[in-house]
This record gives sequence, C-alpha cells and structure tokens, in this order.
Amino acid sequence: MTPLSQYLFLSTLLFAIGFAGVVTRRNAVIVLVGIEFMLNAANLNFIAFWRYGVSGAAPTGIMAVMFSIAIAAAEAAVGLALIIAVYRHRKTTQLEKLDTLKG
Amino acid sequence: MLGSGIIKGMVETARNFFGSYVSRERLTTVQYPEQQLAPHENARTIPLLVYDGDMEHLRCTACGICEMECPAQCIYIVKDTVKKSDYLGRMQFQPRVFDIDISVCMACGICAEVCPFDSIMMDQVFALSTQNRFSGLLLHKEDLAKANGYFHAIHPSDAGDIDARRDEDKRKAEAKAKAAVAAKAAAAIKSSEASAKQVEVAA
Amino acid sequence: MPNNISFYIFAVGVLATATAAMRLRNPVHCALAAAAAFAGLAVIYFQLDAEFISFAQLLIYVGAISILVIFAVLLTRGSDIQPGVELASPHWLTGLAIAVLVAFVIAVPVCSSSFGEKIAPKMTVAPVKLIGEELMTRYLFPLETMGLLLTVALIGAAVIALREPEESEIRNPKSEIRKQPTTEELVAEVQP
Amino acid sequence: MNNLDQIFVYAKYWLLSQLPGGVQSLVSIVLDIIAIIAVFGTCFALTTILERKGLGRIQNRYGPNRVGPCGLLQPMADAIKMLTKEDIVPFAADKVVHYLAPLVLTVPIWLAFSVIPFGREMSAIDLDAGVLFFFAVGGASELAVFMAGWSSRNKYSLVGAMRAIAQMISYEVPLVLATIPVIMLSGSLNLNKIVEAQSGYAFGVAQWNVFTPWGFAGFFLFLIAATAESNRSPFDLPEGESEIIAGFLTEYSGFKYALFFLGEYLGLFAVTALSVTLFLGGWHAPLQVLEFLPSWFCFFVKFAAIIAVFIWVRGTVPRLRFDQLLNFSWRFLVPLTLVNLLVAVVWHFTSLGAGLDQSLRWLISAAMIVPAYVYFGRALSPNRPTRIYQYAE
Repeated sequence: MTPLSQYLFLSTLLFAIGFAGVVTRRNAVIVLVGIEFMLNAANLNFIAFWRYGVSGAAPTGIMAVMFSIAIAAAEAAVGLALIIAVYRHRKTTQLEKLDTLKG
Repeated sequence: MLGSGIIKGMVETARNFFGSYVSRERLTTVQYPEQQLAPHENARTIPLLVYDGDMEHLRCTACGICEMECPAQCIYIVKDTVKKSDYLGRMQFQPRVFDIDISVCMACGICAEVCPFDSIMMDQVFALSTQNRFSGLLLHKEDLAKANGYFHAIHPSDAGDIDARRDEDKRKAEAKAKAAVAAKAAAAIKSSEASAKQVEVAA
Repeated sequence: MPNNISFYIFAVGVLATATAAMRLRNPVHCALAAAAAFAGLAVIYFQLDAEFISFAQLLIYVGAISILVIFAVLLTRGSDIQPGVELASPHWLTGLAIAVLVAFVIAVPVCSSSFGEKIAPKMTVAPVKLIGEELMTRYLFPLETMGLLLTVALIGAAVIALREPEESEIRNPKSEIRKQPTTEELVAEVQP
Repeated sequence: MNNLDQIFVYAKYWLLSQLPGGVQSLVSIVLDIIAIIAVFGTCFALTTILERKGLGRIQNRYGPNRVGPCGLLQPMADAIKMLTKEDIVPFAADKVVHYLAPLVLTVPIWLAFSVIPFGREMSAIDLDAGVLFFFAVGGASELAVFMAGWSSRNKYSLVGAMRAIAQMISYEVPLVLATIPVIMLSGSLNLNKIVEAQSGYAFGVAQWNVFTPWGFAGFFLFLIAATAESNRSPFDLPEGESEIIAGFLTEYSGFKYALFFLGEYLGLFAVTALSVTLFLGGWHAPLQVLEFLPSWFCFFVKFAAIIAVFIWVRGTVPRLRFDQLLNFSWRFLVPLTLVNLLVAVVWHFTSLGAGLDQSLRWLISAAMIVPAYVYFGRALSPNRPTRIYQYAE
C-alpha cells in the first residue's frame, strides 16, 4: 500500500503546477484551468487524509470534496462566462491587457 | 396530440415490414445480375458507331463534326487515306482511328445529335467497369462499332425512322442515277442521231 | 504491490498531463490535457476507495468543466495562435520561482512530519448509502446551500454571458441621425 | 437454480480452477473483458446486418442478401473493406488529437458494460455506484466528439461536433433525470440491487419498474433521450449528411471511421442494456411460468427487442430540425421527467400508509402525468391549420 506521503507529494506538485500556470500564463482561460488544478490538489489531500485517517466510518473527507467539486463547477461556469463577457467587450483574453477598470 | 403521428407512421412501417414477407408484389427492387430490367428506349450511356452489313461499311465519314462539337472533347478521329463508296454510291472517307475516352464522356448525346450521317448513336450498356482505368476506358473503333441490327434492338423507333429515310434517299438516288443514265442515254441517242444527221447532211 | 505501481503510473500521468496543460501553446490542447489530468485524478480517487467521488470527478470535470473550458477557448478565438504573441506573461520567471517556493514550503512539513509514513486502515470504504444518509442529515444545510449556490451560478453565468445589444446599435450617432424616409420622399425620389 | 442458467459462470470457475492460484484474479478479469468484447462485438456485427435488412424490409426491398447465406456475412465484407481502406489524415489536421479521438470515444464505452448485470451473478464488477459509473464514463464521448471535430480542421466537422455536443448535453439531462425515480425507489445506485428490487411476481406477472406509472413514463422518456444520446435517427443531426456531409466524421476514413461506427453502436448497446436493467427487470423473466428460462437469455431477448424498436423508429421517423431538437429536450423531456419524479414520490408514499387501492394509485399518477404530457406536447407544437396533402393519400 502506498504511504500517505506519496499522495501528499502528488498533491503538492499538482498544486505547484497549477499555481505556476496561474502566475505565468497570459490566457485567462488557461489561468482558470490552473485554478481548477489547485482545487483538485486540495481535493486529493482531503480524500487522502480521510482514507488514512481514523474516522473511517464517517465520510467527512468525501463530503468536503463533494462540496468542493460543486463549488468548482459553479466557479468554472461563472468564471468562463465572465471571460466570455470580457472578451466581447475588449476582444482579448490576454490578462495583462485587461488592466483598466473603466471600459 | 403529440405522438399520434409517430404512432401512425410506426404502424405503417410495421405493415410494410411484415407485408414485404407476405406478398412478393410489395418488393419493388430487382435482384440485379440475375434479373435485369430492360432499359427505357430513350436511355443513353456512351456513343456507338453504326455500320451496315460488316465492319467495312461504317456509316461514319470521319467528317469530324462530333469531334468538334463534343463538349468534353473525348472524341479523336483520324481520316483514312482511301475513299470507299457509301450506301448512295458516293465516295467517302472512313475513319482510320475513332477513339472515345469514356472516362471523360458524359453521355450528353450531342455527337449523336449533330451527326449528319446517322452514324454515331447512343448506346445503352452501363456495366462499363474495367480492370485498367486508362486503356480500359479508351474505346477504339472496333469496340464502338455496332451493327445496325443492334441499333434496331435498342432504339427501335429511331432506327426504323432512320432506315426509312435512308431507304428513301437510296431510292431517290437510284432513281436519280437511273434518270441520269436514261438522260445520258437519251442524250447519247440524241447526239448520235444528230451526228448521224450531220453525217447525212455532209453526205 | 500492484496498487503501488499503478499509483505511480497514474501519478506520473497526472503530473505530466497537468504540466502539459500549463505549458502547451494551443489552448485547446491545454484543455484536452487538463481533461486527461482530471481523469487520472479520478483513477487515483478510485484507488483511495472513494469511488463515488471518483465518478463524480469524471462526470463533472471531464464531462462538464472540460467541455466548458473548450467552449470558452473557442468562443474567445483562443485556438487561433498568432505566431508573434508571447505565451507567458512578462514576469514568468518570478512566477515560476514563487511556484517552486510554494511547492518547497508545502513539501518540507510533509517530509518532516511523522504521518507521512502512515498506512491506510484496513477497510474504510464509504458506501453510497452512507453518503446519501449523511447528506440528508448532517450535511443537509450545506447541501441546500450548495443547491442555492449552483442555481445562482447557473443564472449568473447565463446573465453574464448573455449577448448585450451591440454598441453600434446604441451609441453610433450616425444611426441616430439617419431617419427613415417618408413615403412622400420615396415617391418623390422615384418620380422624375 | 438450474445449470443452464449459470453455465457461463461455471465455465469461468472451471477454467480458473485449472490455473495456478497466483494468476487467478488476473485471468478472471481478462476473461470478463474477453466475454464482453466477444459478445458485444458479435452483437455489433449482427445489428449492422439486421438493421440494414430491417430497414430494407420497411422500405419494401430485400436489404443486403449477397454475401454468405441470406447476406449474413455482410459484416465480414464491411470489416474487410473498412480495414483495408486508406487512412487519410488531412494535411492541416491536428495529427495527435485526430488519432486519439476514436480511441477516446470507443474505450470508455467498453467500460460502461462492466457494471451491467447480464444474468444472475453475471456482472463484471459489482460497483456500489454503478449507475453513476455508467454516466461518468459516458462523459468522455462528448470530449471525443469535440476532439474529432476540432482536429479535422474542417468547418463541417466543427459544426457537426458542436451540434453533437449541444445535443449530448441537452439530452443527458433528461436521461439522468429519467433514471432518478428508479434509483430513488430501489434505494441504490448498484445495478445488481436495482435488478433485485424488481424481482418477485404479482399474479404471475413480473414486478418490473415499467409496470408502474412512473416506470412506464420514465421508460419511454429514457428511450427517447437514449436515442438522442447515441446519435441515432431521428436525432442524428451531428452527422446529418444532407446538411453537413458527415459532421465530425467527415475527415475520417478506414479503421478510424470503423472505430467511430463501432463506438456509436456500442453506446447504443450500453444504453439499451441500462434501460433493460433499470426498467425491464434486468435478467428476470417476464412471467412466473417462464422462470425456467436462463437469466442471460431473458436479458438478451429484452435487449434485442429494444434494439429492434430502435431500428423500427429509425425506419419511420424523419430527422428533426436543430431548434426542434433542442426545444424537444428542454421544453418537453426535462419538464416531463421532473413531473415523473413527482409521480414516483407520490407512488412511493401512497404505498406506505393509507392502504390505498392499487387502481386509485394508478389514477392519481395518471392524473399527474397525462395532463403534463398533453400540456407540454401542445406547447411544443404550435397550433397550425391542418395541412392538406394534395398527392399523398
């Protein structure tokens, strides 16, 4: 059986990859995908800690992840709708060009 | 109500489905290689060349009108060097080469339309596939030449009209020739009589 | 032991596809790689005996969010890449350094703590029935809140993405000045 | 039960007992996979030929009857043709994605079969969340269709893919909503337990879900949504050849095209098998007197019957227009499935207390579902004057 630390390392690396994408990419859609990766890394931690934890009978980790997934879905829907609306207005999804609040 | 039309349609297709097993008359298709429907008389596929009697008597005179008119330019004609007499007794060229590339031919029938010698006509064969897509689809004079009897078989009324007209022409031509011969003979008699008269006068 | 090997295979796969999703040039490729990474994570959840979450992950991330991302990319013409445009933002080196730092900061406590070597308890599979009962009793309030949130998100996304009237139709002064010709004018125009 | 019923199970165990203990679990998995692939591969071949023959008979012609006896070897000829065709990849295509798309479509669909109980003790894996698994692996097909359409770099492909995705998303909602009453009333996502919940006979007739008002309505709603989900006529707009050539399949040829074709039929089989499991009592016999029949035989008879209905519908109904297609899902199927959910709840709670008469329960359910059907049906088809046909009888 894989030790818990392996799952934690995987989640750490996934979080870092997502974070790197968020801070380095220009395309707003890809940045949103990066945020999804960070959320997924957190989900993996929840599941791993639940699986290796003592409270095996109560599905606490699973519940947290379920709500997290639901929030992620809502976030993706709203975020992408925002990106599309901004694109309609500015004709770009390049983030550094979206630097004025007035439009 | 929504769905009633669909149910009606389903009943109809079910009736067709079972009916096609019960009654043979429902089946409208033909099992092709074994059964074949006779083509309609005006059906046309690729051109053919009509000859009377034997291959040496092609109606074609290599005039080149069809070659000129063909929109797909799939006809290639080379004239022969010697003349042969046609059905009216006139001396005409015959084609030495007459090729049609049926991979290009679009069966429009213009060649048959413009031919003044009733030579090029439209065939009804449709199983034209060959092993070789270049040389196999280039038909030569020998492949295109068909007897008048064959033409009668596929286009009876057209062939009948044409034959009647040709017979008429032939009859006229013969009559004309006869008349010409008679006139000549009469003229000869006349001239001989005249010369005889002259001889008499001179004498 | 086979569990271990398959974990490493899928872990490497997830990391590779996630990296690809963050590095590839074409945003559509990024979205597809991200879908693959999400599917790989679903497999890892399955290995962790969280089958319900695993299937929910497949259903929501691969079936819905990836498709949403792809639609967003296509609607913003993201797949037409101009050759001159730089992929990364100007401060990408700083960003990358921070990301590496973040990974390091999280990894250090994982290494130093003792729970890393923990082995999973024998059998803690959470039956779907238990999840359903918990959702309807202990987690009822979060569930209802979630339903509300999703409804709000649905309506909000629809409203935000709704096509506004074209700006030219509202503010273009020319279109305001130009008035419809009257019948008399038209008649006068036609008659010599 | 009798030996014939469990013949395949016994055969598998006998085969496993011949092997050393170390590889038994692995071989068991492989045997399951082989069985599913062999059975549904054969089903695919048979369905293609029978579908063509059936459609032919519906149109009053013979259908394929040349290759082999009665044309039964036609699938072989088709396979040879498909496999020996040149595999053309467009020059501008995204090569990798173009290559992966048919695989992404076909592989998850095979997975979907693994949770279906084909007979007593005959399901490959007994998953606790079987229904969820089924729909989860089906989620990949949308991605595959998009990959196929986008990577071809062809406008028709992209339009076809977009149509397909819009259609799949629209019809997944009623498809899932139609299964929810079944899940609610059998109290499990496990397909084996759902089949178990439909066991037992009342007056010699089986107690399947389809013999309840919500099950009856749900079954038809499920079938309609399933037809659309598997891109079959009359919902085959994604490949509407009269409009967009072949949709997302335009740039595919040879083996890849065959894989798409296979994937489409497998999707149909999977969703048909699920409908048999959810509504038609899985492998249970319809009448008590027929209980001696092997369970797998019952399952496949039902399966074949539903496939026949699909073929029949394909031969009857013409293709919809795209706005009609989406309206049909969102304005008709989704509201009706929600009403059906309510009917299921009423049915469930009237059975508990009250001691209501069976016919009264039916009456209440009908009073809920029939007006909804009429109302939403009316709303769907605006009142037009009756069309008078001049030439049709």
